[in-house]
Amino acid sequence: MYLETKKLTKKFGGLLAVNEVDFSIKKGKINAIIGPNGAGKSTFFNLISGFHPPSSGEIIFKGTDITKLPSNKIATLGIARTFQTTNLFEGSTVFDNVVIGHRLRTKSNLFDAIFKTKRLKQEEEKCKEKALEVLQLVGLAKTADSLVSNITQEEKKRVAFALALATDPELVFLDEPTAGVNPDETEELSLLIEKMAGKGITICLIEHKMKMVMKLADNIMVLNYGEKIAEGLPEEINNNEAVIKAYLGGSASA
Amino acid sequence: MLELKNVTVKYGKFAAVEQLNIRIEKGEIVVLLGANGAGKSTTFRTISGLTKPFSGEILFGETSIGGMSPDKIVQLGVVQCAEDRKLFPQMTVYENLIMGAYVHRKKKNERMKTIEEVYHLFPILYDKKNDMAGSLSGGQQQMVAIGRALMAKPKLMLLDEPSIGLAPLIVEQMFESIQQINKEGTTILLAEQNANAALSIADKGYVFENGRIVVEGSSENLFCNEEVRKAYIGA
Amino acid sequence: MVLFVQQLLNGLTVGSVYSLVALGLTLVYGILHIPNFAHGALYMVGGYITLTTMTHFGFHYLLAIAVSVLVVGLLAILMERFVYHPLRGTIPINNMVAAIGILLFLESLAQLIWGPDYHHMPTPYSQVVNVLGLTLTMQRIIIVIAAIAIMILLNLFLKKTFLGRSIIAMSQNREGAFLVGINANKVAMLTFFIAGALAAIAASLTSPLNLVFPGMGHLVILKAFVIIIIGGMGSIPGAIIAGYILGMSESFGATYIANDYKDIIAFVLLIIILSIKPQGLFTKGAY
Amino acid sequence: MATFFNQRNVVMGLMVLAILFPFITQNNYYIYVITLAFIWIIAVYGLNLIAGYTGYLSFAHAGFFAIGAYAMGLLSVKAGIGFWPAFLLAPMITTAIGFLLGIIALRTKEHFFAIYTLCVGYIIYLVIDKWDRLTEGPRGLMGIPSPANIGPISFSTPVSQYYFVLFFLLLTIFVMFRIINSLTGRTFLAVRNSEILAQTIGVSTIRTKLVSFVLSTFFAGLAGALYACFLRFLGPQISSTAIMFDLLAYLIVGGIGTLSGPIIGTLLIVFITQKLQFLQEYRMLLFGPILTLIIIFSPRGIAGFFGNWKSIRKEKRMILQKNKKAA
Amino acid sequence: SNSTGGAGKGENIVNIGYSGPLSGSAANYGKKTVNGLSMAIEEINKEGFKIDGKTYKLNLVKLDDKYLPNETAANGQRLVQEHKTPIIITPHSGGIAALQVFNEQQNFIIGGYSSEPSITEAGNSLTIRIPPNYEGYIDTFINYEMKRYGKKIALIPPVTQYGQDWAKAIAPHWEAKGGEVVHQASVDFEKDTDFYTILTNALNKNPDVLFIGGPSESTAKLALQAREAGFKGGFIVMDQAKMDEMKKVTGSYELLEGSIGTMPIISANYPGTPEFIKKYEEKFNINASSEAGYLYTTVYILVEAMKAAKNVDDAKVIREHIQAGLDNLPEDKKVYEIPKINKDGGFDVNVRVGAIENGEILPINVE
Ligand SMILES: Nc1ncnc2c1ncn2[C@@H]1O[C@H](COP(=O)(O)OP(=O)(O)OP(=O)(O)O)[C@@H](O)[C@H]1O
Ligand SMILES: Nc1ncnc2c1ncn2[C@@H]1O[C@H](COP(=O)(O)OP(=O)(O)OP(=O)(O)O)[C@@H](O)[C@H]1O
Ligand SMILES: [Mg+2]
Ligand SMILES: [Mg+2]
Repeated sequence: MYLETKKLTKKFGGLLAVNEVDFSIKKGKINAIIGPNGAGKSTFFNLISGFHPPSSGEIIFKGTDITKLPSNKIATLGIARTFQTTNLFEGSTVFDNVVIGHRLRTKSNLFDAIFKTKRLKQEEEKCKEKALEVLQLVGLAKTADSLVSNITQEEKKRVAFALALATDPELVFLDEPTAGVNPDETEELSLLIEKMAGKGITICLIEHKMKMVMKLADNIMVLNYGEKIAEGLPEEINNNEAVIKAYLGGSASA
Repeated sequence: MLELKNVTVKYGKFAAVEQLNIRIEKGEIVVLLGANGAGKSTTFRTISGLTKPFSGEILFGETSIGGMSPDKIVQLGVVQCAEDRKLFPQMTVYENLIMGAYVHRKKKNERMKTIEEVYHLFPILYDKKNDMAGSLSGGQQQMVAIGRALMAKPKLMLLDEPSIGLAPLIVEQMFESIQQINKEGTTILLAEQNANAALSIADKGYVFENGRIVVEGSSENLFCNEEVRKAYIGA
Repeated sequence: MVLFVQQLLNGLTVGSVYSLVALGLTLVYGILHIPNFAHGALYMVGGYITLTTMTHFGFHYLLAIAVSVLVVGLLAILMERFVYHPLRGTIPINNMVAAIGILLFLESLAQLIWGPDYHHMPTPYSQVVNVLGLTLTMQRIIIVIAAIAIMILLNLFLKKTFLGRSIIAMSQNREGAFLVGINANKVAMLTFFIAGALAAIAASLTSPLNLVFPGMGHLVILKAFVIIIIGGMGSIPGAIIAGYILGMSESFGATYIANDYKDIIAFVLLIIILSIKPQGLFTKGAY
Repeated sequence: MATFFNQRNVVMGLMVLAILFPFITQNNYYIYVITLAFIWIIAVYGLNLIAGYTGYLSFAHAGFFAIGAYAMGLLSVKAGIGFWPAFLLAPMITTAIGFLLGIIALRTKEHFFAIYTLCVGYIIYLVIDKWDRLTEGPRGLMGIPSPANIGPISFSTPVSQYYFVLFFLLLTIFVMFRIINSLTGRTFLAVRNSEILAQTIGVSTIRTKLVSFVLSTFFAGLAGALYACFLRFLGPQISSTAIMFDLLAYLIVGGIGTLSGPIIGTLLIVFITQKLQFLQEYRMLLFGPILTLIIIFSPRGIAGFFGNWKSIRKEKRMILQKNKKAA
Repeated sequence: SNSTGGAGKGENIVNIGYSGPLSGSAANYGKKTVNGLSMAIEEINKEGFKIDGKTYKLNLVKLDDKYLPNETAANGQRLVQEHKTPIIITPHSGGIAALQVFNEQQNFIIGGYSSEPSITEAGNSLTIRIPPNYEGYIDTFINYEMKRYGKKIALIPPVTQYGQDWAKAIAPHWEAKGGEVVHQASVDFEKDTDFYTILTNALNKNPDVLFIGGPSESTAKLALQAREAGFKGGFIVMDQAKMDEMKKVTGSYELLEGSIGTMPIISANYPGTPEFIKKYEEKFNINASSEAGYLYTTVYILVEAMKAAKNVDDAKVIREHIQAGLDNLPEDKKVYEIPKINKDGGFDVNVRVGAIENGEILPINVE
């Protein structure tokens, strides 16, 4: 098992936002989570990435229990994420945003900083290279010097991808990566996601755009009122009565 | 009802929108299409008075509202449901909705009726009415934003990408509701990425590119336009 | 026992004073997030206006307070217009330093107008009430009642009226407030007016216990800031309760631990509260 | 023009000026005031690190300044330790206290942190004021030695003390420069910009904040120790909120989160307040509004104001590009 | 532009330096000290004074230090460097200490207005301490109150160093005379909003006498609230507070019945006092205070010392002639009687004491 949740549960007051969910993420594949608004998808991400402590249940990553780890430790293990509402360092340039993404793979400390050690120089170089590399990958090499507050929604989504990739992750969680992005560009972002998967990165994403999910995903889980109501291949999900009733409705066209 | 004449909007020196001409008749649903960063939200912000136009004129009925303060514009009946929702995160859902009726604050009964309608439209909001808006899921927040705009009983409602983050089922319902709201007499200006659904309920549309309108016409025409199909509807 | 009850009453009085000052500050700091260090200066001006109106123009105490409320309220509006309004959208620390500028200015101005010396403010409610070995004055009773009454009124105003809610709405999302038709300028001015008015009331009620002098704002302002934070920013019952915690810890600390260390005791207590509840006592909602 | 006024050149220019200063003026008064200003600048750099670069506004820094000063004073006057060991220990002690405090205080955020540290600063003041058996309380601590000779170099004249302090100022600037332009500095900035995001990309925010806080108290403590041996008298006033407000004003006026801000702000305000002495009791009547106006018209501080040139130029270039794209 | 006293061009000017709290919370105190200085200087400058046939006039250069020692030191440097002042007057012990670091090197006298004995005990050869030491009052105060009210005293000094030292000095004397100190706690007039807490604890011990002090108005507030709380005994009023100023807050001397303290300057009757008070109140429109009185006298003493020394700029020489200055002081300038300067540099003052009996202030013989 790669990453696995066991009876994962989160309560907010009386509300069961995530309710005893067992889910395993398939290594090297594109996994998707869908479900109605408020089903608990984002909360599920927040639990795995150490953002909220679970009320009960376990999260196992490559055999180790990461249930209680803080989010920075989880990131160090190779799990990265993006947020539903794009969350970036607003005042800085795209490049500065992404450079810091590789910090967790570096070791230099205050001492290195003050004495400008060889290690620091090497690591700074490494961070810059990494930043350029991921910006290239997401197609933003030209935008590197713009301030984040001045770029478009879609570009911000790409920066968020780049930032996640800069941490050298093996597993990436994407929360609605294409919300508010037009069909044309949605298409391009899908390609990007596939490209990431092609590099061996395992993907887990939340989306409401069914066409895209159906095309991309290898494995889909459906949440409703915090509970898992279905899991399977896209075709299976598409034809699942419960899913259609709770989520897809008549035409899964959007 | 609303007319933009040669409107240009600048952020610093950069013109986000240039020489814009838009005309909306009473009772219509008009849709703005365009890629990300094309200038749709900027147009909305300008109509609502959140951003001041650099040049040009905006007429609402007979009144020139270009550069007017946002609260006056709302009082005139032009209400926006903004792209990033702009909710009051630490107020409850109920309080958020009630604030939507700020311009009608003297009319309690009417307010209570409208809020029932909103609850009817989005039943989940009724269940969540005592929760902080900030604790809601993304899609639920979007519903609060739309509901709050409805509370003002606008004459002209500006909806900036209302379907962002909504589940397909809800998107469907929402477009139906927009039609419903429109039938009850509210004129609607809609910005959407979901061109397919938007054009199917709209009377006419404008297509933006880099801050300018490149195509305009009735929704049927736009629907058949090859380029529009390719870019905004997906093959 | 008598000692205990008397100290309870003393703590209640001082706590009420703290709360009264904190209430005005809650609006601008707790809700609008403007750390108005000049609030202490408004308090001071409030004291002087009441005093001058009484001694110079012969107004009745209560009437003088009304005048003071108006004057200081207007002064607060001017402050909003000329300082905080232009500063909107910059980093919050700027507000703080600007406030320090205003504070220095107003204190200096008061020194110019009224001189640097201490003044005594008479009150028609100086009657001493002795019951069961306890000593109270009417003025103290009025302070306690006023603090509680103002808290209730302010809470009702903010929670139950559109105008009050619009203040809160503005603080949470400015553009959101515009989009429901709230006039930002009016609301900001109103907020500052109320804050100024509360400062004037607090000073007018408290001054008869102490004195009126240019630095009188320092007496309470630091504590008021702490109270708001301990109470959980923006919470009005929180501010009142934290005010009483501080008042009581001072009076009981002075009695049962050591008088000379009462401030340390009180502040250490506050530190402990914040260490245990980093968000203050009355924070609501997860956001 | 804009490139000429970049931060590095400004700092370099000021440095050269600083080294030559005693040759330009023979007036002890100027030297005295500038030496004192240099000491403030070091403290302001400390504050800048935590407040400007890491986003946590600490109101306890006047307190830490005082701890450094009193540590220096008490070690040399009461414990009878030699000058240099005392001078070395004083910032260390400050740092140790800063560390213990940081662990608890940094659990709070934003306004809560600001007020938490305000309380801490006030408690430090109260302790110094009340614990008179140790600190001499409000009477103050007298007889602190001035810097001991290093071989043939003595520090008894104002000019030599000026260079003594200048040395530490330059060292501070150098260390700051290195930190700000390193990965560590970028990490501070990331925490300032969004703590949540920093944490998700694997930054240990707790550690980062603690490092920044402790380092900032070190500089406050160093400045305090310098103050003690320069003034040779200490009173509890140095830990008061008034001093804290001064430090804050220096930082904000100069430009928070910039390398040249602390220097510019401190020198400017010290200059203004000295110039306004002719108004005597009414100087605050003018100083208050001047301070407020500077903030209103240069909300990013003087350094930020010049820094703007650069970014405006950059922005212009980008706009040109954008417009080209649009055409 | 820093000058008051109106010295014109072409004259011989002697600058007198001052650094004190002119703004901020201690401004009130600073103002009183400056008033005394400027009034004396103005008077002297009408004629000027002659040394070796040359006529000299004085010029007061006053700078604000907000009560902060580092600012006092900076001001001190400025006064010496730019105005060549042979003397700098400063009214707080922190400032005095900060100036003592370099005053001998740079050769200027510190005119310290502070009763704090340590400032002269440090052995600085160019420091003079102007106001009287509190030791002179203690026995008289204690004997009077003990005889009139009883043996139990509660001490409520202000938190200032001066207040603390006073309290520390009075306690052993009180006990030596068979009395009992039943309670001691300090009051902080800059921070305490209300004094009931402290009074409740003090009165809980049933004292016969309260020791209080601080700024007059605040001290009066404390006395007033003590009476509200039912205290019927007497007050020992620390010399910083003046009973006439206290009366303005309490409304009458009745409430202060049984108080003993330094004789208010208005009732003091030294040779120069009535004249001083009259002129002072005309000029400043406020009541005369002892700070102003002492500093007024000090300026005249200085002028006499300069005359005796035949020198206006060498601080050492002037300092050596201060005793001569005291001896030559004209009778009508004796707002206080200061017969001698002691070996540490402190003025030994003939203090006067008053007590309130039946609503009136009466002189009490100093023992
Ligand atoms: N911090 C919180 N406090 C209280 N309730 C919360 C909190 N976060 C989420 N919730 C609630 O938990 C439920 C699940 O929310 P979540 O954000 O996980 O939904 P989602 O599946 O991501 O929905 P969407 O598709 O709309 O983004 C919702 O009902 C929401 O109101
Ligand atoms: N505050 C701002 N400052 C500077 N430029 C801005 C600002 N807001 C928007 N822009 C720029 O203006 C252009 C138009 O943006 P706008 O938000 O109006 O586009 P949009 O059509 O709504 O796009 P989206 O589909 O992403 O919402 C973009 O290039 C954007 O980068
Ligand atoms: Mg979600
Ligand atoms: Mg938009």
